[in-house]
Amino acid sequence: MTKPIDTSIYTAVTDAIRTEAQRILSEGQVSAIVGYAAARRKGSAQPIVISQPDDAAKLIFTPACVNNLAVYLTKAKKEIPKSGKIGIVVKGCDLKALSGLMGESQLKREDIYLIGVPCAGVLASTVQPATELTTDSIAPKCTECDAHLPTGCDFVPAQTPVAADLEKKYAAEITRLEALTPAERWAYWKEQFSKCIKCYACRQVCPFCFCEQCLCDRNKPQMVDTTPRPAGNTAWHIVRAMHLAGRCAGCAECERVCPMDIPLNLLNRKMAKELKELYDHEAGFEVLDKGPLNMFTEKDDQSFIK
Amino acid sequence: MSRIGVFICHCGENISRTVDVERVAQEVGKLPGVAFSTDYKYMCSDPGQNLLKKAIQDQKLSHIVVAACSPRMHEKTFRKAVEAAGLNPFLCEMANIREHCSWVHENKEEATVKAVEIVGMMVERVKKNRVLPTITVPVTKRALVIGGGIAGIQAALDIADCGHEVILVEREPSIGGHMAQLSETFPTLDCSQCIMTPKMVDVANHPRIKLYTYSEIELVEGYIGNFQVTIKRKARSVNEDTCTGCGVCMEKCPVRKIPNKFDCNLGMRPAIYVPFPQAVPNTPVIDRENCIKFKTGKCGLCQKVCGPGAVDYEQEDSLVVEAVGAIVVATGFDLYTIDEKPKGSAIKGYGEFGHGKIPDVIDGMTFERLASASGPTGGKILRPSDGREPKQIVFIQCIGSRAREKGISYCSKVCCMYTAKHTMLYHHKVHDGQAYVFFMDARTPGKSYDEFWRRSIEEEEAVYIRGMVSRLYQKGDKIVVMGSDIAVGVQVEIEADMVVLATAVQPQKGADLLAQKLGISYDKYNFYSEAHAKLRPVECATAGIYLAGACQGPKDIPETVGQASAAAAKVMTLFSKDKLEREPIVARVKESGCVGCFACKKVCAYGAVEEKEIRDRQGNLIKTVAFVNPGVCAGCGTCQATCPSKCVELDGYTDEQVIAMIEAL
Amino acid sequence: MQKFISEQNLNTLLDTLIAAGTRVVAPRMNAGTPLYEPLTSAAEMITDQLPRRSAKEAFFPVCEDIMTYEKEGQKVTVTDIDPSRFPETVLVGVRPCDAVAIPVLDAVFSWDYKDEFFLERRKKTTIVGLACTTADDACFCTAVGLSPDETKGSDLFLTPLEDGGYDCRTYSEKGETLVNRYPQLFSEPTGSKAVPLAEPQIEKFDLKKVKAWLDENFENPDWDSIATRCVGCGACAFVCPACHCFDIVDEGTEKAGKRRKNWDACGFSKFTNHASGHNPRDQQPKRYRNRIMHKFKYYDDKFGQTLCSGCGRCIRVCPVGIDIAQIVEEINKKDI
Amino acid sequence: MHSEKQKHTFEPKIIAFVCTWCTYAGADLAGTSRMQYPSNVRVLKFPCTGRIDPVFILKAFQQGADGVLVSGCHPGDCHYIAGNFHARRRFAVFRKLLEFVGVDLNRLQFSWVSAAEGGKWVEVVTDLTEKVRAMGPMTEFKELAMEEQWSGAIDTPELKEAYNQI
Repeated sequence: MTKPIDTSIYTAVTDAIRTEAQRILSEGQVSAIVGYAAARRKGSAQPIVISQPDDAAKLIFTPACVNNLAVYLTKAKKEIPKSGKIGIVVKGCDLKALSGLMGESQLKREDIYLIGVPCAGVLASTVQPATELTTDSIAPKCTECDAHLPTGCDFVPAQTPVAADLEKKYAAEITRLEALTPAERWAYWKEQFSKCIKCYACRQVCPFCFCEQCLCDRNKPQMVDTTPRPAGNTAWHIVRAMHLAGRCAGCAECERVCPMDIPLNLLNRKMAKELKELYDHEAGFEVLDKGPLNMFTEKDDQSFIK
Repeated sequence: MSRIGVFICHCGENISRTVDVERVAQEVGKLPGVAFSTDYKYMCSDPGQNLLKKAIQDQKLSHIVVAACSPRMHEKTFRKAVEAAGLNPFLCEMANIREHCSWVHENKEEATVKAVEIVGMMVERVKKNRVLPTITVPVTKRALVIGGGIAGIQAALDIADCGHEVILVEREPSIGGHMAQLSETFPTLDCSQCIMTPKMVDVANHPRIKLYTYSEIELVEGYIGNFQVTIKRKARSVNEDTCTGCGVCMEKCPVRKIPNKFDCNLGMRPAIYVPFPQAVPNTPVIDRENCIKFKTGKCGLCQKVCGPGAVDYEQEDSLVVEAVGAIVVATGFDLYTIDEKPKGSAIKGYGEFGHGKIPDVIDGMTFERLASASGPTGGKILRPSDGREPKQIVFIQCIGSRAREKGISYCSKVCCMYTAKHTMLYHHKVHDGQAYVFFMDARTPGKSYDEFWRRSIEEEEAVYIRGMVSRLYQKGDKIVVMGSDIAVGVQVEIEADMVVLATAVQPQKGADLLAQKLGISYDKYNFYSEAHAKLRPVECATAGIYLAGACQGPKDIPETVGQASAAAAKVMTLFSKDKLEREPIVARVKESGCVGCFACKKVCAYGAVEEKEIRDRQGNLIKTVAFVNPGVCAGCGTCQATCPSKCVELDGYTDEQVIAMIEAL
Repeated sequence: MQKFISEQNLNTLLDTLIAAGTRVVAPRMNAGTPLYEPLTSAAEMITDQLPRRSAKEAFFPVCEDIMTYEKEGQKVTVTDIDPSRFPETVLVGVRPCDAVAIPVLDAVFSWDYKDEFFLERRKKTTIVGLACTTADDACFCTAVGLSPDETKGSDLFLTPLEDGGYDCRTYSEKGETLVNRYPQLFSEPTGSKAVPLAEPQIEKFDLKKVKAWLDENFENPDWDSIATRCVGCGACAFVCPACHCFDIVDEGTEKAGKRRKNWDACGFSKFTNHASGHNPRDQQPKRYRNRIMHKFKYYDDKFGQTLCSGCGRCIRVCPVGIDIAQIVEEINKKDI
Repeated sequence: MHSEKQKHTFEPKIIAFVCTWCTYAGADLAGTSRMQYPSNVRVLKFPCTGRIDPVFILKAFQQGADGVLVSGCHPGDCHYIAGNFHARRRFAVFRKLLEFVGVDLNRLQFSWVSAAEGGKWVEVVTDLTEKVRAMGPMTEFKELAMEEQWSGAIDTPELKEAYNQI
């Protein structure tokens, strides 16, 4: 049964973000802030970079603030001014990505000013931006969220989000797929991957796809076919999932932005599940020296090795 | 366009019996890029190699594939031949059609088809091979030896005698180590100090040995041939250059009752002291914890009496940096302290044996000091509690060693022999005394060792009881030892005057921390790991670092000396050339694409990956990228498989080569 | 020619065509996503959703082979793909915003070089347009001077009627041929009222004025504020009915392979990356500027047409909410 | 061992990625010991299993492998200290990914074969070959390789026929 999700704190959160942004910009603590602003379409939001204290009033937080802004602080986005400290508005899921980026030497904590957002959830990509946030319209990732309230930030508004207890959509879908035969799973993914047109939106929004030279763009050697045909598409998505294994922080941006509705985050969640089971690894707010696939223990599982 | 030459070897009949070599040569000749293909009876023979060289010149070949035996067998042979013909040796690959084909298949058709595919795969691979220049690394011909026991001393003397400078670093105020503490040595019973002290003096007098005692390793940077080592010289409070070693300071020091660690705390020393009279250097050190001057600011007697004015209360710890090309680690061992559970260790203590509680329960090293002519009792065996001569003495072997339930499963190797020696020394000094030994097995492999052990029973009247002791307790001035004799199957109870425990040999405390500074690996007991248990027993997996003595595992003196000389020989081999040549199979970073995530650095077991800053002409930092030090890289390629953007490539095993091989199939 | 066709007869028409071996391409659901794809049965066709990708791929595929090669010994054999083997196709249920872009593409594919792959498909395809009755706030066909019942580009155009069925008008010989091939399925117009057309919200742009501004403002700080947030994916270009950039790649092994023509997008950082490593469009705002310039200036300069039909797809798929309608609207409001 | 050769209708293609120090040497030992095993395996030598990129496995399947073997030194025996430990984690995760997209893991074998285990090499290769032979050809990736986007396909029946000939 569809139930509304309480987003009443978002107005107060928006006010708090504006006040803080105004303060740190005018005090010169940061040179710019990456946040969300309202866009033309009804109820919609878009990323914005502001550098003037007056522009702080443009910042908002609503259920349409789906983007993981961490991507703007990676090397893939050289255009964002890097002269000085940057403020960034982060949800819990986005903060995990920032922590991962710090662990991978892409960011330094002292170079960023974290404005954490208490978040009860954001909208799914399948609904119009003006939709009310409900148990149906909520983004699937939010059903599995354990990070409604970011910690370790420089500023977090005082509001406490009301976290609804929701059916875990990915876990359920993974369980469903795992119960299928390999041939059935192959058929499922084949259908999904065949839609892919290699627009690389999944790669471009991913905070962890910060490589200057993507392996899949290389042709000497051609590790992965670049053409958007079923073979190359399948290879691309397998390689993408593997490269994110142990790094993905679960923001689900890849899946949200896919114009062909490919459930990409399922692959990432499956990898996360395996890493949890195998090595007790979970993406969190903590900055790790080494990711789970950059380390080992002598006692690691090898039941699959003859 | 590449002009590839393919040479198919018959290997007598070893290959040609199951593989149709002519057909392989013919089929392979059709592959794109192949300019010449032929077969020959014995490619590795002189005529075979000449055929190869001649074809390279006549046919102007650019790449070579020799299809023959395993590359593990003849890759070097053919690469040399190719080099002699003027091609870079790394433009030659071998296709293994013997071990992996003709010898393991019977069906000629199948084997021939497989051979064609194996060769085809190598043809595609060799096409992508690049000219690889041999890597040379300069060698600093100075060695660092860490630890001034017999192992370190021997290694230092050998290297120095060979003409190279040696830096010898010792943590204690004097070199000598455990061997200097021993009374006599098995199996010859010669006096340990008599054979040890001349070597110590040799070290002190050697023009090419720079000795840093009372010093520790702070930081190790660099790689084989080019290490920079920072050494911390702890403040001695006595100037080594001006001190004459007259000893007046020690005589005048008002603090006299400090237990001397060298004598296992049985003897006493002043606050300004040398650990033992034959110490090298013979320069005292002030024990600042016990010195009145340091505690209260008063006294200063030693400074007043010092003629040359060597006493310096203001001295501070100092750091020196030494450049060396090789490091010998000889940090030795320590004895298992049974009444303590080492912090954070899985190893359990032996509380039930009363060590540390019952004064006359002592360990083997304490017994050595009692038996030593220069020891606290002048060589008399006397009980620490009341100074009486023990008439019944019990030795218990395997305390800690071979005790899986206590967390140590290895054999300490020297205890059987030194316990036998102890019974003899005891018998020589206490003629009316009786020695008992509880033992599990007697392990006496070694020249004259078993004879020595038998002598202790047959001539020196030691009673050996096979079995373990279950409990010890003080009863009056006796120590009741309860155990079992499993050979006879009875319970044994002995009222002893003294009990000596043969405690396990363990690595020095902090061995793991030193290993982390050096970047060498160690086992779960903190013993250092050799590169190969059989074939590279004195080398560490980290190039340029060698092991000597008990830091690698329990050893007796002859074995330690032998390994120390072996380590020295390895160092001298390294120093025999001005530049170090190595196979150019190393990883290289493509800096333009590197994003500096340092996943490569995280997985490199050799610490070969460094961080390198890239700056523009104005000196502004553009980015920080990974840099693989070719001197340190061992060429495993784990970094490349880990790099998300494949911006680090292992020469000789590039993605291009691998993909070409897969695509050839 | 003006006719009436009932929904049932339309289905019969399509099923008959399919049975006759004609490829019928229409909007259908593929794994939950509406796409223009070949139908196996008319029942698969959907008319209530705008396909996620445009109809351009019927002429300009996502990926197509243009040549194959084989190597043996020192010999290389090259075989060209023969476009005459392309199948006869009827493209049905095409939205006006998609159909209108097809003749726009004719200009570029038959300019100095005649792209036989595009033109052959064009020749063999009959386009059946469908008037639009719903619009969301991303739709802006009216703003670029088109309308939900724009017939340009369609050979045959269907307008849904309130009493069911479609008003059906032909606009080319191909359209007439199709009607004449199955006359029994069509009847005379009923005079029934058409379902009210969709009403996009954005006011009409003065495209001349927009172009005039673009002519003068290649360098303008506004580009940074417009596109700093662009993440450089190709989603907008790939769903666009008018974007037509492609890349030629060779894929294969040492022994055999194919030369392929794939969609490309000016948003990609590699798009203008030179072999030397130099990239004239080295920042994302410069790449996004090219997208706007190409649509509203360069194409106009060369072919006198605008390269945007207001379908709104790029607005809907943009990961970071870049809104081309809003951007052009703002340019339109500027004082020149 | 296989003194009587059976005729099989399907000969699977097996690609083995092995490290040079242990498994390659183990396979050499099988040769010097004149052990016999099916001729279906093609060996690619690497310095260490740590060098083996999951993409190679994917590529092997794409290039028509019916089975893939990855083999290296036993834990603790790695010539490069820890390469095999890193590989173990990498492949533990990668195989789960392949399984999730629908690859039957019976086609992907991992093993530790030391330089002394010629017999184990023979056993591993024989078992995998026979297992894959019983499963039949790996059609998934081959089918994909033949598939085109509908708009780019030229002649579907011809492509189908070409595929059937594989």
